[in-house]
Amino acid sequence: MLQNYTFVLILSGLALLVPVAAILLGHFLGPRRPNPIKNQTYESGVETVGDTWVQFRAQYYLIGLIFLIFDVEVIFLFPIALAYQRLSLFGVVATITFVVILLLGLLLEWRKGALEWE
Amino acid sequence: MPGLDALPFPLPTVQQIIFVLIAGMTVTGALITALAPNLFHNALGLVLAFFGVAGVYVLLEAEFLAISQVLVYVGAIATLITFAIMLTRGMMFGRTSSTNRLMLSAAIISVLFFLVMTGLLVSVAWPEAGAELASSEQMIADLGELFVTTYLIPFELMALLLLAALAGAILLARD
Amino acid sequence: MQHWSTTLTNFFTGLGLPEAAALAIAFIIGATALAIFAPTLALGLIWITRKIVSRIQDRIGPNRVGPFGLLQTVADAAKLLSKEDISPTEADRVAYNLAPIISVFGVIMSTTVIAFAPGIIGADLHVGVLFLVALGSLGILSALMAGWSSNNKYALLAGFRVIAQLLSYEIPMVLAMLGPVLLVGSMRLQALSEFQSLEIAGFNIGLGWTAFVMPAVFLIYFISALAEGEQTPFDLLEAESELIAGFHIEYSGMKFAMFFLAQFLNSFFLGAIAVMLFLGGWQGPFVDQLPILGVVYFLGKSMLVYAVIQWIKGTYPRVRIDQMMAFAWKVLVPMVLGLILWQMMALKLPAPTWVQYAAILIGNLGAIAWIVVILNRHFLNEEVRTKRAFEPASLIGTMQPAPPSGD
Amino acid sequence: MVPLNWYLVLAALIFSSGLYASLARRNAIAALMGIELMLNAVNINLVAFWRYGEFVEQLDGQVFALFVIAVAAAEVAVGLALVISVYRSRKTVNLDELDLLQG
Repeated sequence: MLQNYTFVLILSGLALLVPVAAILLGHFLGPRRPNPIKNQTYESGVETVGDTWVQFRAQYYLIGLIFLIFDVEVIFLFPIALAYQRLSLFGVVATITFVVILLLGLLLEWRKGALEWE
Repeated sequence: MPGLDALPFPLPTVQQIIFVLIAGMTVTGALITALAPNLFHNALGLVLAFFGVAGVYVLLEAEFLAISQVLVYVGAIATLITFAIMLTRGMMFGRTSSTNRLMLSAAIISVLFFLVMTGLLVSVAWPEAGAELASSEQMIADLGELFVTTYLIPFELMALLLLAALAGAILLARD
Repeated sequence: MQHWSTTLTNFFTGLGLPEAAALAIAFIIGATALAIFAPTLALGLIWITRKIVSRIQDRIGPNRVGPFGLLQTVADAAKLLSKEDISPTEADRVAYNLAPIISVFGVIMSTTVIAFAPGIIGADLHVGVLFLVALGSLGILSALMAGWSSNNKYALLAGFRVIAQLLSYEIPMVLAMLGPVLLVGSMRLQALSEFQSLEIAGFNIGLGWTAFVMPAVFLIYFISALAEGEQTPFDLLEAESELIAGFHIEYSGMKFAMFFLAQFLNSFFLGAIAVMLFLGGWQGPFVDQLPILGVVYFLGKSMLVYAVIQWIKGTYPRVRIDQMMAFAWKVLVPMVLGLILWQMMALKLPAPTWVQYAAILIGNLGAIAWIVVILNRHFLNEEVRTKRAFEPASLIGTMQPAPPSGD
Repeated sequence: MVPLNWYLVLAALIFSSGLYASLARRNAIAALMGIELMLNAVNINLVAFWRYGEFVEQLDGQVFALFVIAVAAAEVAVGLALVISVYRSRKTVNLDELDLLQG
């Protein structure tokens, strides 16, 4: 198994090298004449006011939250899927219960209105 | 395929070098998380540490755990933390200290804890190598079978716990 | 089928090298091939996209540089190389420079588990399918870093919008991937490809596609992949009128090119995953006799899927953000969960395999019929609402046809 | 192979960083990040002891680590929701300013 990951390690080195080399090449080949106006933040020609802080909606957090819970539960389903052929009826019932609890969670969010995006 | 054990020079060296690299990455991330004053840098350091821990799991041949680590911690938890930082951002620009008045004692406790633990850990004769592992695809399937047999009750309880956490968190976080 | 690294290692040991060195050289050659393959492919993809979209829009597309304009992308890349590398003041330097690197890193890494042909796969990881999903979280990370570090309100807003989109569609995508995994009982991409063979009179015609057994799951995967690849109709991040260009607005020159490259490669690889999981991978006639033919089948199918994605891009309008979120959570997730549940029950039917597969197929067809009914009703509602919104109540009833004059 | 105590020392180091972050940082989110680090350190120990233990065929170490990941997810979800809700009412997430219950 570690042999597979040796390959992953080598490729990850190269995969870092490609973008770094391209960006460095562009950095050194391109002209460099910075001035304060050019380096300003580009907000369609309107002068930037204050810090980069936008009124942030709790809706984003809710999406992240639901994603986190579902992600965890889905991950648990994958090893079960690998073992599914040799599960007894009992195991199958357990798995189905698990998925039904997942569905209940979705129903709960729906009822609470956490899925609405106004 | 020829195995890595076919290497003529002692294999541990290669593996140990890789371990040191991964450990260095993890520790760097952990230290950034603990010490950097900027919250966003803390979150990035945390992501680095999470990746490092995933690398450690790969070295320990717990493939599925490594991938869960990346999926849950990097993909979901780190994103959620960043969202929370965004939502509570008002105070980030107040130029107060990032640490509280417990800082000195906390630092002493942490360093002491590390030193004592290291002292203990080095003095014990731990096994140098674990047993050989069978095919790891079989291992992932075994994990799945364990969930619905031996660990059935914790498994279903965990689903309920997550459901409860979801309900509670939605109630707390809604506008 | 022998793994490519074994063949190469045997070749090098034949030359008299020690086995470890031979293995290392083989790995380095393979990794280099993959790392070169990805950017080269991107050049071709950009050309194909421009050609297809311009045909749809009744234009000719690039035709000046090189034969059929093939070198246009190379010329564009050279142009981008000569652009000034600007970073805005107050940008968070480390995160700002890391973001494009991470996004390209993620897509190049996904070549690791692409099964090109029997025995030709970078590394056949046991967690292959989840490995691909995990690399998707690198895309989220790079959007987060780019949005945050640019110190630009629009970039930040776009970054978070993109993340909300990627998060919402990752769940139906992963659950759809669970379908074939459940059927095959393996997460290795090579095992998934091998499974989809179909022998008729002892001859493998390679048409045992899982998409034939679970068409609805395949459609859900495809729709989610469109959203994950930020393709039309889910390309809200490029909404030029509201967010100028998305989270990479402050990037110029090569750094911008890196985001561009990552986006094209990402949508191609999402299509390639669809091919491996649902459309037979490298399976095709005569692959058993001549394995290298698999590369042709695989790349051909992937290109076809990519062309369909571009066709959609040229044809469909964009959806609104609330429609997009509602579609993911209220339609796709419950549907795919129900389908997985159905499949789990069908696979434990005490009946021969073909009965089980038929049961799964019936469930899938039922799901498709149900979704058509639901969407139809929804669109009818929407149409009525839109009409009301655009015709003020004061006007309704007053705009009668002019009374016939004369009497 | 890498000796077992290397992993354990690494875990101790990560745990100490997490301990420091959760004790000394004023910001509640930073403290939560420290707790995540500590949980990760614990997980490293669990998996390392499984790998170097006598019964490698029994995967209990891995199952435990997976459950820790799941519980950590629940913990983060509720913890951050609490932080957000506190921020709404008090306009601060600094832990030493949240002293409403102090006599």
